[in-house]
Amino acid sequence: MGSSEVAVELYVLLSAVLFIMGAMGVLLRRNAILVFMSVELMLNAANLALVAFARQWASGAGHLMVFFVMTVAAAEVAVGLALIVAIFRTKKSIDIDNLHMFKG
Amino acid sequence: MSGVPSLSDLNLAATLPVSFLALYACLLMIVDLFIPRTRKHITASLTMLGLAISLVLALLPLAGVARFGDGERAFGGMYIADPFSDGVNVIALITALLGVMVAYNYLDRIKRQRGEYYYLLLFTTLGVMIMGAAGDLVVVFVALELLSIPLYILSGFRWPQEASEESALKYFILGAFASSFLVYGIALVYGATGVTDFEGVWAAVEDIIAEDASSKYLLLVGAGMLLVGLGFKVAAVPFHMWTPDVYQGAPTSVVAYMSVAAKVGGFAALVRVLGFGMANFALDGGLVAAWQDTVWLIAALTMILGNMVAIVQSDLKRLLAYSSIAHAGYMLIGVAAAGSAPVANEAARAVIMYLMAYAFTNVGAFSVVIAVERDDASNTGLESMRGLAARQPLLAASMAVFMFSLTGIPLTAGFIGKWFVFKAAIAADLIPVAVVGVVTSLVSAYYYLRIVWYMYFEPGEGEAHVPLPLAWAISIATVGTLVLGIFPYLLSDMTNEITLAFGP
Amino acid sequence: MEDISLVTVVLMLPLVGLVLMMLFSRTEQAYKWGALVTSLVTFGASLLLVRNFNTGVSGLQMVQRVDWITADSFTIRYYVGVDGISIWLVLLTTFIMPLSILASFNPIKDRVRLYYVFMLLMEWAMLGVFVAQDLFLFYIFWEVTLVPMYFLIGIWGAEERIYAAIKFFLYTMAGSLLMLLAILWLGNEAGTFSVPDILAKLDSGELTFSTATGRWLFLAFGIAFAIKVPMWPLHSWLPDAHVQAPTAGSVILAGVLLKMGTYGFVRFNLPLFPEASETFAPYVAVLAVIGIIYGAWVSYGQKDVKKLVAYSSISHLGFVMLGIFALNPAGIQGGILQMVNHGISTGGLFLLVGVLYERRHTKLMSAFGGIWRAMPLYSGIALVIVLSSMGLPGLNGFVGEFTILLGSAGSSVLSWWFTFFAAIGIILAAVYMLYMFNTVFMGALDKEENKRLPDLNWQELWSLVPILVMVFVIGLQAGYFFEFMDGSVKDLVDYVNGYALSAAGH
Amino acid sequence: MDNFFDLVPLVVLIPLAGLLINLFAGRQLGERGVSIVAVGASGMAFVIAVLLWIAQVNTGYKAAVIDMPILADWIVIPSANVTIPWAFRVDSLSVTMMLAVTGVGTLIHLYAVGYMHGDERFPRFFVYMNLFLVFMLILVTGNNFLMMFVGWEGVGLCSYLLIGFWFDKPGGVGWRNSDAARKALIVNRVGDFGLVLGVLITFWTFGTLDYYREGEAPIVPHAAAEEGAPLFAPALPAEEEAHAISGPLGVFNQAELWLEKGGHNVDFGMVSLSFETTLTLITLLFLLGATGKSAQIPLFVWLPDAMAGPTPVSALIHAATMVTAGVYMMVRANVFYHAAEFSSFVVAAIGATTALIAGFIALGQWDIKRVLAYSTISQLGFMVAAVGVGAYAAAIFHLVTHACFKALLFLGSGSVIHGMEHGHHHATHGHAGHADDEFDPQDLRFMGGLKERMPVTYWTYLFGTLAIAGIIPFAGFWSKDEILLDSLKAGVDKGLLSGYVGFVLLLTAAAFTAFYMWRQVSLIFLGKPRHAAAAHAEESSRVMTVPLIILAALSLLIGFINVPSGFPILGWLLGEHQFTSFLEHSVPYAHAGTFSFLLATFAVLLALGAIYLARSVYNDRALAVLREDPLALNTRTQRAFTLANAKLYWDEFYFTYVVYPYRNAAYWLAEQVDWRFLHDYVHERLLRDPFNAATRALTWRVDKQIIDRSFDGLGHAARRAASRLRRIQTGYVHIYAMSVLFGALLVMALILLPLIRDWLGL
Repeated sequence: MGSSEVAVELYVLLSAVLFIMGAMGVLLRRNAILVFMSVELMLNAANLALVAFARQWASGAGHLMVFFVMTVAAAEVAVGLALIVAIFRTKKSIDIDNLHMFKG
Repeated sequence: MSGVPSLSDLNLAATLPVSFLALYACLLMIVDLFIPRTRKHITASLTMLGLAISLVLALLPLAGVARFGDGERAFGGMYIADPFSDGVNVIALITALLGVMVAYNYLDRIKRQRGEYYYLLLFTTLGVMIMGAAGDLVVVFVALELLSIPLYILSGFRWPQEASEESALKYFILGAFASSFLVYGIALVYGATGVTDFEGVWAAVEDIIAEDASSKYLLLVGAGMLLVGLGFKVAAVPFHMWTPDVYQGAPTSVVAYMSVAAKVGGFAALVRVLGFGMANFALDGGLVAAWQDTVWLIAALTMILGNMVAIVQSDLKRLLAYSSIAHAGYMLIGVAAAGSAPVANEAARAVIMYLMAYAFTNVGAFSVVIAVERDDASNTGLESMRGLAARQPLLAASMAVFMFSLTGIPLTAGFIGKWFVFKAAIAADLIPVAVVGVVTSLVSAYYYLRIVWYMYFEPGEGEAHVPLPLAWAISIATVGTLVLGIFPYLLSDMTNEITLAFGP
Repeated sequence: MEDISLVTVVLMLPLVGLVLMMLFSRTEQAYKWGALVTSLVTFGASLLLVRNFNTGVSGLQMVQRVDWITADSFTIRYYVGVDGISIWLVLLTTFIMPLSILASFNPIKDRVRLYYVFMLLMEWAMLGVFVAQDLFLFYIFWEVTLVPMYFLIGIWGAEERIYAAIKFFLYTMAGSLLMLLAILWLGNEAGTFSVPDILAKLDSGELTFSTATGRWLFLAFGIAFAIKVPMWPLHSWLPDAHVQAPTAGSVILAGVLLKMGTYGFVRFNLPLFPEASETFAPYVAVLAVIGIIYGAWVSYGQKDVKKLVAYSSISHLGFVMLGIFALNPAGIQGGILQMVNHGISTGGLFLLVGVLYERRHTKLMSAFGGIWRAMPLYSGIALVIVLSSMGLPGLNGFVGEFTILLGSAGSSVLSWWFTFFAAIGIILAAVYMLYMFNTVFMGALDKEENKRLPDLNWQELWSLVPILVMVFVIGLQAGYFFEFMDGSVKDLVDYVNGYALSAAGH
Repeated sequence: MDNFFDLVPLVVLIPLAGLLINLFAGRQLGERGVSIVAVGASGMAFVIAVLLWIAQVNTGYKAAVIDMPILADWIVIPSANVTIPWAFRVDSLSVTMMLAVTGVGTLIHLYAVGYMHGDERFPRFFVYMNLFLVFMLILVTGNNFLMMFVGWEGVGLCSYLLIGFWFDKPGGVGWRNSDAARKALIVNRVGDFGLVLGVLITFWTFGTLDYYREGEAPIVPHAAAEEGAPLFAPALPAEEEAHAISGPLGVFNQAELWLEKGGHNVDFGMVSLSFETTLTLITLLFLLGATGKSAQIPLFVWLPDAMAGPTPVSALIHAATMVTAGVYMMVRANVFYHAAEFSSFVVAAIGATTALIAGFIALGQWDIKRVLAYSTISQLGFMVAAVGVGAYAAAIFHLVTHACFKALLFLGSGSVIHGMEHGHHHATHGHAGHADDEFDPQDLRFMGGLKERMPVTYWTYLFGTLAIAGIIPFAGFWSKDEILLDSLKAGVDKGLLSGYVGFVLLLTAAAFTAFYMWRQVSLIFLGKPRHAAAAHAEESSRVMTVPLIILAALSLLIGFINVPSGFPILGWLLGEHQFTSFLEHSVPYAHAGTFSFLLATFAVLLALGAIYLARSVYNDRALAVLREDPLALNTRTQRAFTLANAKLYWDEFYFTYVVYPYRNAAYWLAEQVDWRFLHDYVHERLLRDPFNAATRALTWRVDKQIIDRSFDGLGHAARRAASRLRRIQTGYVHIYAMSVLFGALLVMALILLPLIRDWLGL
């Protein structure tokens, strides 16, 4: 058996870091595509955590979930890109800071 | 996991309304290809047909006529077909029906008469229904996305109109952001318990608390993140900010539908996940306090902010957006109450009744907005209500009914909803939040009444066009609002059946 | 399903009439007369109520009790009935409505149909408040009364109508929401919302709550009612609503709506929270007496007839509250009768003001003077009604006030100072009433526009004559009216005092 | 004969019928018809009163309680043991009052027919007059205090209506009339306040308000004592005894028994008093009522203004009948007053003082009716004082005689005014253009020498004057003499201070009376006319003079019904104190007055002296050119006269310290406290603004608009810099995402709170 067993905690820690990075990305990025990528990053952070736990519990549920997440993420990408394209057509810009038609 | 489960083990029959509608939606998607642009009313009516059939299927068990399949579990416990899910189904389907009705002419007016609209709407509805029947966190996630993604598209359905696109993109980005919280929450819960199905979670939580394992931190943080993800869907403060913008930008027919549908789904899941997946924190006073307090504090915040901010709104759609935020607060009271084991079922019923009432009333209110809105999406200001009573007495009357219902004046559904929710809160000994509830509904009276007074007490040019389907939708909503208000037992007798398949 | 009780019939008649009207006609005339006939029929039915009333029975009569909402943790019923406490208030309602409808024939010119729809809704809701025996049902009617009145004030009111309508709605609702919580709490504890059942459970000790809780609940109910009454200092909505409302609106407000508050105290606060009632009686009485004197004093300072009358209500209802919280039979019965009297007299006064307003479109007293010479018939009637509201012996007002004072003087919870100061109210009543009568009706007829004022037309006359009759009937034969209340009130008082004794025992 | 008693309701119902007829058919009937109905009603009432009197005599002065037909009991509250019936009481006292009221009433009705001739509201006038009779008769015939109160307030109302009868007289007179009317009613209300409280206490003391129950005779302790008969006193345990007493008996006999028993405590509500204290309280409160109705200090101020009403009204209501209600009430309650020493003292003091002060003020009045008004107050003072010293019979006796001669005087003055107006009319039209505005037909200064013009009026007026002055053998002499004597006796025998004081004050008052009455006579009738009007005045019509003559005769003769015992000849001729013994059957403490030759002569001489003095002051020379009153011209009497003329500034006092403060306070309360503060300030500042503030606070957000606006001002470079700053985060999406993140953190914090707490070991 592999000699070097990396403790689950580390994977979880990593995933947390990734998740937070993703969140920061969403907060700081202006380009819709990049913001969107950051969201994907967050999802994958979750995936990492899931896989890690699945490993820990030695149960399939985690993996199952991961597959679903990936699929859904794909779907989201499709829709998301479509929207971005559409908005680029009209506004000639995908800077989300320009989404400000509405005044509180 | 002994061998591959046979088809019969899946107990498909129990999922009849959902599985039927799913199938129907897919078929419709194909059929629609062969329906010419000019005849989309066929698609619309087919959609309504499907919804109607599925509604009947959903009603049969609830009315105690027939319960399909054996037992309440399907797909090995992933899907739970208990009266609660039946209730959710009914609400979701009725909302969808109304949604289609209000949409048809509106799409013509905005030159966007497309078949996609209808089957996307069907898919969303499916998402809602499945969310109410979820027996596993995985299903919750999938259903949530099934509910959300079509809504993203529908919000942008009015492209290339900028407002619509903006709202779509906003909704999409933030939605995705929020759901990633949900996923991460699921991951953590899974990490803590090693399972994703509620029953398992419930059992595991017991042990965790029993031996006070350190994994309870994971569990709690996970629960919190679930709350974030779902709270976003139902527009609870502080996850509500997207609501007014999206509601204002999206096509009104979409808003009319999603303002209800999203909430139905969100609350169904909340009740399932928090009310039951987590309610057994009751085993430990400190912990149950922890999350129940969190929920009712959020509820209080939501009610206060939603109502107070609604007062200063000058645009009907924004005003209704904030009002819908406020109502999310009232329903959260029910969710919080569901956390106290003894009143769990009562609270669940309360939430269902509130959702039912809210469905009729809110769709109705938005339909009136559709009626006064001009084709260029203008004239949705409060001003558009001035003198409406003189020109459109019936329309004004039903708007008045909706407003009183949202205020919670007796003889309307809104009052019944509030009554049951507050009752549950008091039964669960959550008196402070009940107090906040009544006080804020007094506040809400102010801006709802203002609409009434614009319509009735002031002269004005309020004009509106009410095509037949819309008229039908409005009258159904009105009648529903009043009937639920005057004969609440029609609903309460059904909801009395509602007990969750498992729970504390 | 048992057979329909007469109470239900009376309660539902306005709705039936309303539906028939809406089904079979669109013309304004039809709505006018339809509303009038409906209200008259309702009045007739309520007379049957009196005929079938068994004065020997102290409990509820002609009860109808149907389960309405049954949850596993509680039951809500359609539960109606009358007893000595409510019967006359039901009669008052059915009596006032035809008059105010008749009085609206001329003044209401626009959106006529809507107007009469709301009038009938109003009647229905008010009747409901007086007959409902289930807290849920009561609350429904209680809140629903707001809606038609909101429209009546808002649509057909005077200049400040919108402000007044909103203020009326919000202030009253503010009170009733607290009551809602209290109701829910009670119902949650008792598992039922039907008052008689709750009382039974309290009696049998099946349901108990601490003294403190009792007091909190008393306050929650009490504030709702006190705002409605309105008790000083919660009255600031009243002048707006009364003055801005159309004539019929003011008549209904003063005539019936305010009584809902005082009735609530008798029906709910006293029996449900006897301990709290006894504890709070002196404090309530203080406010009541302040109200009596303050109301009288302030009305004397008014320049607007309608406002003067409005403030006089505060004074009169102060008497009612004093009587109720004397917590003895004389006081409470006097209080109930005084509710009716005030409904009749002040209702009449508002009708009178309406007559003037119709003719001159001003309510300023300075605009009139010497009217008696121009409109002798009108002024003659006005004189009688003013006197009855002043409490002239032999007219209705006196009997109520005297009985109330009798009660408060003999009360075992109120010091005799209350009686003393309340009696001062009798002097002050004369002061402001005569001030009004002298400035408007007496003096020289020196204003040109007043010289040719037409006297009463038939609608006005016939909306006033019944009031006149009742003024004398009650004034001369109060015994007949007390006879109906006696049993129920006696039980109530025995119950409250009995509780106090047992409390003292513990 | 008993069944005559059943007629008593008619005494009320007939005038009622009369007024209803005139109310609904007055216009059609015309003056003639109206007068026939009204006078007829009053006359028939009188006839019935006579029948009742006969019945009294023939049944041995048996009292009877007759229930009102048609109506059931008035106020009945079984659970509170309240029963207040509509029941009449026929006994010597009520019959006396009925006779006085209806008798004088009828005459005045008759007179009014002539006096009101041609008034546009002729019918209404008689409606009011009959209405007054109705209430007055209810007042005197009712068998319980509350019924008396009905009449009490009712007559007040009638007086209000009749004072304000000419409410629309042009030139602001109308205003004055209606204000006088209002003043009368409100001042009376102050008295009623006392009366009501008194009635309340009475009820809680005795459990009933009936004077006596059916078939119950007044218990007369001293009489019983004389006969040595044991007083009805059931020897039972306190509980049952109380029941035995309060059960069947009316208030007065209960009072007797409780007093006899002694040591009885009255406790109702939260108070517990000794029975005696309670009686004192009740009687004092009743006194307050009496001071209102019977125009005593401190509430007499309304009566002079009440003269604004037509003269017959002044005669009937404000002289003969209504104002005596207070006296009647106190005599009715003689059992109470007899027991309540202190109250009696207060009563006597108030009565005597009023008599004196009013008499003094009358000295300085110019208005013929005002003089009479103050004289009325003064005479009422005599009666009240009589009650105070326990001379109840004398009080009623004086009430009756006063009714006659004061009615006579008022009607006489009315006839004078009529004559003056007629004369003024004649004069102004005689020589055109000669119309002086300051002419006032009621002002003594414009009169003089009417003796020749109006002989009948003169002679009858003279009779009235002599009667009120107390010159033997006129009616006034007998009654006034009895009062004086009784008060003196009260002083001597019982050693009551009130007796002496009362005696002195009353004697002075008597002297004043004689003086101002003769002053009036001189100013009106003697000397030469001082004004064209007086010169052209004419005697009034028959319908007015006939009542004058009848009343004159009465004022001469009525006194003989009660000749004091021990009066030479007459006593033997007419029987001694007939009236008193008649009254005694219903007024236990009415005791006969004996006769003191010394006092009588002294009193008469005093009166004659006063008249002589008056005559010498207002001699022909003075009368010939009268611009100012001789007393005013004389330095020694000047100040006194001005005081009297200014009515001792009594009204001014009330206005400064009661009326204006109350009114201003009302405006202040209405505008400042109620509207500015409760209505506006509380609503807007305390409720609305904080709410709006909260709303604004919540709706605050990092608003792009704000940022943009802040940039618009800046230069290009600054703009770029700012946009770099903006990159950090602005724009909705960022903020929204931010809020989601913060929300998440918040949730975490909340949900972990307890754990953190445990962890920190808190």
